[in-house]
Amino acid sequence: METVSLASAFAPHIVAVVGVALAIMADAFGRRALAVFGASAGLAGGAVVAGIAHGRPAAISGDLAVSGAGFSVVSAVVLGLAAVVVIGSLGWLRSTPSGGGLAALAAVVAIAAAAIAQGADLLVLLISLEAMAVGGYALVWSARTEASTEAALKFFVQGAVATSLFVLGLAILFGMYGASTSYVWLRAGMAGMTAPPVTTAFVLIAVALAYKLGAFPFHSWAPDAFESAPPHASALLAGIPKLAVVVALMFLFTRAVFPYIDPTIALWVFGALAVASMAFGVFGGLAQRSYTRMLAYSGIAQVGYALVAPALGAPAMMAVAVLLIAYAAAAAVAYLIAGYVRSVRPEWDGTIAGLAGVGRSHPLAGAALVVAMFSLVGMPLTAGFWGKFLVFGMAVSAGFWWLALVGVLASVVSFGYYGAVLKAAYFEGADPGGQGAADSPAPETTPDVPAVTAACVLTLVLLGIGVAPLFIGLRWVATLLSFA
Amino acid sequence: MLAVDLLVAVPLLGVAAVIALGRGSATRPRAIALAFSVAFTAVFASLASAGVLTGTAVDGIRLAREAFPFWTLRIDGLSAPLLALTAVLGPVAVLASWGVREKAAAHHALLLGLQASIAGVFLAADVILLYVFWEAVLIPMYFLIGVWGHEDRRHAAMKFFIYTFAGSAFMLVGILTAVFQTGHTGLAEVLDSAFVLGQPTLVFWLIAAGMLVKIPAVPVHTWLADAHVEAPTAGSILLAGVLLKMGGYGLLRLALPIAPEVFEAARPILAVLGGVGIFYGAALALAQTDLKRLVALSSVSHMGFVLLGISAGTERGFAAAMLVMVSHGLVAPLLFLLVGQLYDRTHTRDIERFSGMGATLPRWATLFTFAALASLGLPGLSGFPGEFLAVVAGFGAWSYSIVPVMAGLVLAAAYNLRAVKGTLHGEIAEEWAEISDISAGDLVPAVVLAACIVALGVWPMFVLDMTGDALALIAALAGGM
Amino acid sequence: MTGIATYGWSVVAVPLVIAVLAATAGRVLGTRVAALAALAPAWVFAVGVAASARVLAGEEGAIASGSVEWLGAGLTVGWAIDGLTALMLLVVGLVAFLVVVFSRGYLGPGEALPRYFAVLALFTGAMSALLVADGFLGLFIGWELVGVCSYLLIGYWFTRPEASTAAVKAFLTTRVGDMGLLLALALLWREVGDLSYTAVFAAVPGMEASTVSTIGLLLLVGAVGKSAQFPLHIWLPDAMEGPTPVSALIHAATMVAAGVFLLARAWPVVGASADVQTIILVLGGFTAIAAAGSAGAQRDIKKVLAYSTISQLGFMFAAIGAGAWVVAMFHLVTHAAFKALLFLGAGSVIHATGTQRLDAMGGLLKKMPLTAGTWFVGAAALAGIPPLSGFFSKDEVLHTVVGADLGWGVMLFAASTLTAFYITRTTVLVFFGSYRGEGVPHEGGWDLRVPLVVLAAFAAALGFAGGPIAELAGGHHGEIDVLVASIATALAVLGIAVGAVSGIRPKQGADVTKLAFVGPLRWARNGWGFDEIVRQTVTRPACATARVLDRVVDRGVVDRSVEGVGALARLVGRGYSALQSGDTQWYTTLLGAGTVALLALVAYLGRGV
Amino acid sequence: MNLLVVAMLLFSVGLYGVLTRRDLVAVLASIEVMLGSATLLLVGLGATGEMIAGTQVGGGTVEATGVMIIVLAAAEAAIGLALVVAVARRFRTTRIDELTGVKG
Repeated sequence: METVSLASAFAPHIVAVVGVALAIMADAFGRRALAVFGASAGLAGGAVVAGIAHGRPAAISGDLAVSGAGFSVVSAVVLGLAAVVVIGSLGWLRSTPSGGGLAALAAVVAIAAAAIAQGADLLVLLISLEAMAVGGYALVWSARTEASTEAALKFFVQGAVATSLFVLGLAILFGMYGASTSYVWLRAGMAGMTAPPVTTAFVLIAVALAYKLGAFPFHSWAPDAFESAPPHASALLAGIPKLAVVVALMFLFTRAVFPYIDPTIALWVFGALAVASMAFGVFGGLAQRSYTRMLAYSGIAQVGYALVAPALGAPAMMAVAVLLIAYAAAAAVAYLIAGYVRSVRPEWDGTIAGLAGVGRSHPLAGAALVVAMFSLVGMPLTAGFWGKFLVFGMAVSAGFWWLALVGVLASVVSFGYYGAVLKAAYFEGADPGGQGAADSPAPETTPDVPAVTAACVLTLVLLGIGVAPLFIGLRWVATLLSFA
Repeated sequence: MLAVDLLVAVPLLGVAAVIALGRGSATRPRAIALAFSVAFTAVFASLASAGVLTGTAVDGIRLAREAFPFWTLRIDGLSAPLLALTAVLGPVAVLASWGVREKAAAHHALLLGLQASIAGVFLAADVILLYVFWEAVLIPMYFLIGVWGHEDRRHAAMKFFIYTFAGSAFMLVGILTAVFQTGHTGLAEVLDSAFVLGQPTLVFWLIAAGMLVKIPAVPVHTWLADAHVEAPTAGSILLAGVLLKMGGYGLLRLALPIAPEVFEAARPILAVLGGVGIFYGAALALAQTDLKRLVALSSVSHMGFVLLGISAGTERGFAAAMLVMVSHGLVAPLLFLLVGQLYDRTHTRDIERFSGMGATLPRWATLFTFAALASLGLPGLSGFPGEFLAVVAGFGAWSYSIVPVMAGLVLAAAYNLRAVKGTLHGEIAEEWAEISDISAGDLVPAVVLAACIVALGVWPMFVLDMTGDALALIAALAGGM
Repeated sequence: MTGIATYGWSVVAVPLVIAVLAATAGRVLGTRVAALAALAPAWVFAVGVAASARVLAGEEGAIASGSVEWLGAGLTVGWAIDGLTALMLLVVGLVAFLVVVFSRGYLGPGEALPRYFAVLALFTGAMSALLVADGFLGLFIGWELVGVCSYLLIGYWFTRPEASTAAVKAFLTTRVGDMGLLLALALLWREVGDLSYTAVFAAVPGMEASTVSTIGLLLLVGAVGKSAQFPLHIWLPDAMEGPTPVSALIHAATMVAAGVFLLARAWPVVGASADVQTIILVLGGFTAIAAAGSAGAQRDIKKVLAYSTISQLGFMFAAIGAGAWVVAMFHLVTHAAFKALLFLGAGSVIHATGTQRLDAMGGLLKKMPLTAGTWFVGAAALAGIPPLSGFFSKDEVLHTVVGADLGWGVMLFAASTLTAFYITRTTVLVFFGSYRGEGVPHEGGWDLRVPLVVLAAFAAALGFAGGPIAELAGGHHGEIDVLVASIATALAVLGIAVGAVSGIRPKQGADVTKLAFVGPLRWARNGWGFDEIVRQTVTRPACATARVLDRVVDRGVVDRSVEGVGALARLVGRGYSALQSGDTQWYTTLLGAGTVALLALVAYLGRGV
Repeated sequence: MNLLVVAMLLFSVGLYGVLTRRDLVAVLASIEVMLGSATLLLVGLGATGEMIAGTQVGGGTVEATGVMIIVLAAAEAAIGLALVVAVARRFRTTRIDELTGVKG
């Protein structure tokens, strides 16, 4: 790998941080909308800067960060998605007391996620994870309800334990093998050893990252957090961190630090987590009545699909990036729609059944919901298909057809709950003729236009990624998301 | 030729047109949809000049392979009859839903979308594209059943989707294996290098599983009855008419050529599935009191002939399968159309409640009798050539083992005539004495289908001319003759 | 004129076109639709005449033919006219023409005439297709089509539940036989690779004996179904629910004779197996006597004729079984004439009295002399009274059967006696004594009378045409066997005498239920109870099986297990959901336990290192 | 090796505390113990030179890392306490086992 300057590697983050600073200042003057725009603009600017860097081959800067190629693309996607979600939360943030600060916080979470995706040093990774986690606790809490307070606390307690495990793993590696926490040095220090301390550290760090992903059995915080957090916050927290963490995990485990470890260990550890997460997520999702809680469970299953990739090794990195980009966008749409429905139907109890007739009364939101749900299922014509196609394709080409089969069948089961959403939105509900009229008398509510707009923008992205490859192949994916 | 691509593009343009121009109107969407579905038929007819009707393969416009690797469309003898079927059923489905006024734009947009996807399935010459269209079919069907269906439509829509999606899941893994092990996605390339497959048996059965669910073979058929019963008429028409054909088509197009030696070993299993389907489906149909369910289950029986024909492993058997598919693609839609028209007038499908409708609805009764006779395989109508050929080919392959199939044929006569007897015959029911016979508008789609049924029955070579070369190639692969 | 035989395919095409015209334009034509429909059999008859003339003029083999590939390589459909076909075309054309004429008067203007006549024309075309086919495939197509015409016409008065049931029964029963024929075709295709008669017959000598026997047996199954032979005869008595002219045409003269025609046509196959012939003889002989017995016990004029038809077809089968298919064809022709005559006569009576019940008739001799006169001709012909046609043909049948198997010959003599008995009994009940019905019966219009007269002429005279008929059929006409003829005639007279006595009704008030023969009589009337046996052993179990498959297997097991998987998934989900107790420390424990589990897994995997 | 044992013991004690102590503040303290034990291990390993491989590049890297982690732990404690305060205000309790409102 070549080297480029550290400043260049962190340029997107620096641009985004400027936006955060702007947001905090604007918030201080009570200009919430400006704060939101500032944070969003900073993120968008960071995304653009990161996007520009994608043409460069991957390069390690000062042993701390990796940038260029797919790493920069993932950063760009993380920041760009966050920009859309933040601007899509405008309606909610304007009406929330500390809205400007929350916008800044959301931006911090995104920046931390981008840093995670680009980290090449355990300490950088740890600090980014912490920053993201702290922002996450606060965002969950920001709903200011009993549930969100409770969920935030639980999130925190488990998060702290996971962090401890990470630190323990770091200590073992650093203390025993490295002269530094940077991947480059660690790998040199270990020099291909598979001694028990190495594998122990492997497991500890894997668990910490799996916790962030919400993989079974480290998932317990996720349903509580995503259900109780404001939907706009969940839109940010559900997908973007997963994308970043999985890229970090792939880089760390399959290329940078543990590439020499016995592949069967990676296969079994991640394969077991993958299958367990799929099984838990899809079946757990079936039992849910709350829409956002169902999405949280389904997220566990999605993590299961993603964890197939590290079980397969480095070649699957591109595939899993596609999978999680699609997931992050679709999950953002799904949660944003929840925010939108809450604004137009204040009486909504948050259940899936409560979505009855939404597709008819609010066609735009309905359409976004349709695309998001089909993308989450992995139906062709949406982005979700290509993610699963590539990941399971990698599994098959590595000979693990049964892993692919489990994954695909889990997708089938997942339609049980994703389809239930569509069923509620389109098949249920009062007579379609009177629905629109009966729904309108709710004068004090204003529809969350930014949320539905953002959802639609992301929907178009999902469709675009879904359809474009049919015409132009997956070549562009391969070039964009090469991590070499 | 551009026309090949237009077969997918025209209905998609129709979707856009219906949404753009038809929103908010109850009647405009159907006119637009009819125009576009007729345009589809016209495009297909224009392909006749390229020799499609005599089995010439025609490629879609060749885009730069480098830039457009998946977009490969091709008509050949195997797909041409099924596309012809789609071309006939498109306008029929639109006409059958002429009375849909509730959210008409969405309904017709979905119909056209369904048509585009189905055409795509039959046209795709790339396995990934094939799979994409294959799954895309589910989406409009899901909504058609779920939104415009009958009482239990929600459950039926979910069941339909999950069940057939589960079938496709196996198929996807099979396709993934083929793609990632051969390193190609183009159908021809994949098949050419299929010998590299490490586990051909696995690949075959994974792919075949998807097909068998779609056909559907017993015992994975139970999605069908619910979906058919609850679907709106147009949905049933396309479901029975072309969706089920995807299974038989897929077996011949993909499963067999990708692993011919596995197919050879699998033939007895396919034969048993087909034979059981023929008998079991017919027996179930005999026991139904719901007219629509009866027709739905008769599909299981008819599609059993497809499996039986394919299981023979010979060109003749494959020809039988194709003939049965095309025929069933005309007869079942006609029956569903008629049952739908009856339901529109009586709001029931219960055979026990009907009596003497032959006197009340003479025009409808004539058509229904006609359709029932076509369904039981009367010579001169489209059902006979295929079933006859299937029996001949099946006997050639399996000898006297196919005698149970004969029982299925007798049962076919029994359930069809029972349906006729139950609804049309007997003393005139006072309950329905006042209802009006079908209108001229109702007649149009029915007569179109009836004409096709007669035409195919009188001259089955219409299909065989198309399929000849393509089937000979497949049969050569299968080692038959 | 004889050139029209060159366009043999037209015997199919012309009636089909007429059928379509009648169906579509029938409403406009009114009663004139009958005239349109009459063109169909007229054309068939014309072609038959032309072809017969050419055959009788000495042309050998098929005088004209053509074929086209219809179902892929080798599976052709074609037509060919030879003497046998020409003979049958004559029969079909003539009887159908007369039936159309008769129907014009029989069915009032209020009836659904377009439907009726369209199907009649369709039947003519289908029957012709069966006859002119040059191979088994074409024959099968016509075979099925005549079956469906029969179905449609039996169920003509579909608002009557009995008619509808009878129609379905007829179709299903014959369909069972058709499956045998279909299987024969499949077997022939496998063995020969060609279904045309010439190819098949050429291949027969090279086949294994068992294969030939199998093919013959399967063909026989088809013939038994169509020609209402035991055990597939049960549909024919019920088929009398159809309009009487239809019974005359389809269920007496033509369609039911198709089985005989098939066996005659396929003689090179059937005749190549002695076993098959023996079976045919046994079936035919048994059917002949059993049905004749039943006919004697009927109370419905059409049922008498229906059982009589079954019985007479049995005679023909017996003849074929005895190896004399030419004789069978001779009897087929004469039977077509006199049985069509009897049916039309019955139709005339029914038209006049409005009933089919024999006990509501009587004394019609004076009221309907023409009908009575022609009926007597038909009845005498059936009974085998010289010099009427039935005498000659039956004599030949008896002669050949006696020659082949004396036992069955004796049985046929008995059947022949019974025949004379039941037809005399019926005649007496209908035409003699006093009128027991309602209204004032009288002769119908010209359209009812003319066919009777024409048929009576044929029924009387056809016996002397044995030579040409045999020549057309492709065989030789035998001499009268004086001994057999004498015995048969004597027995016929005996039968007539007994029948005449039995036809005289017991005095009013006599308690007939006490009589010893009432029980067996009822047994005989119900077709020896065979119908009930079939219902109990086939129909009911089949329906019950279907119900069980539907309710228990399909909904109960297959579908329930599908739905069960869904329910199970939900249950599992609920169990998982219960893991989420809300207790943070439990969550954290899970986290810790997961970590330990993974550490243990890794330690286990790394144990070898 | 003693160092490793001590660190693991401490870590286990902390984990045990997190899993069993009902009071939130005690749980927080236990978390600090876990983080502390990890830091101890890190610094200890660096200081005692129990490294198996690798070379010491410039002194103080390990210590610097240790300090970073301690700062991190402090930040962790800060937000933790803030959450505990919020919980205490809203639920009028600091018992962790009474916070089971969200589940399923």
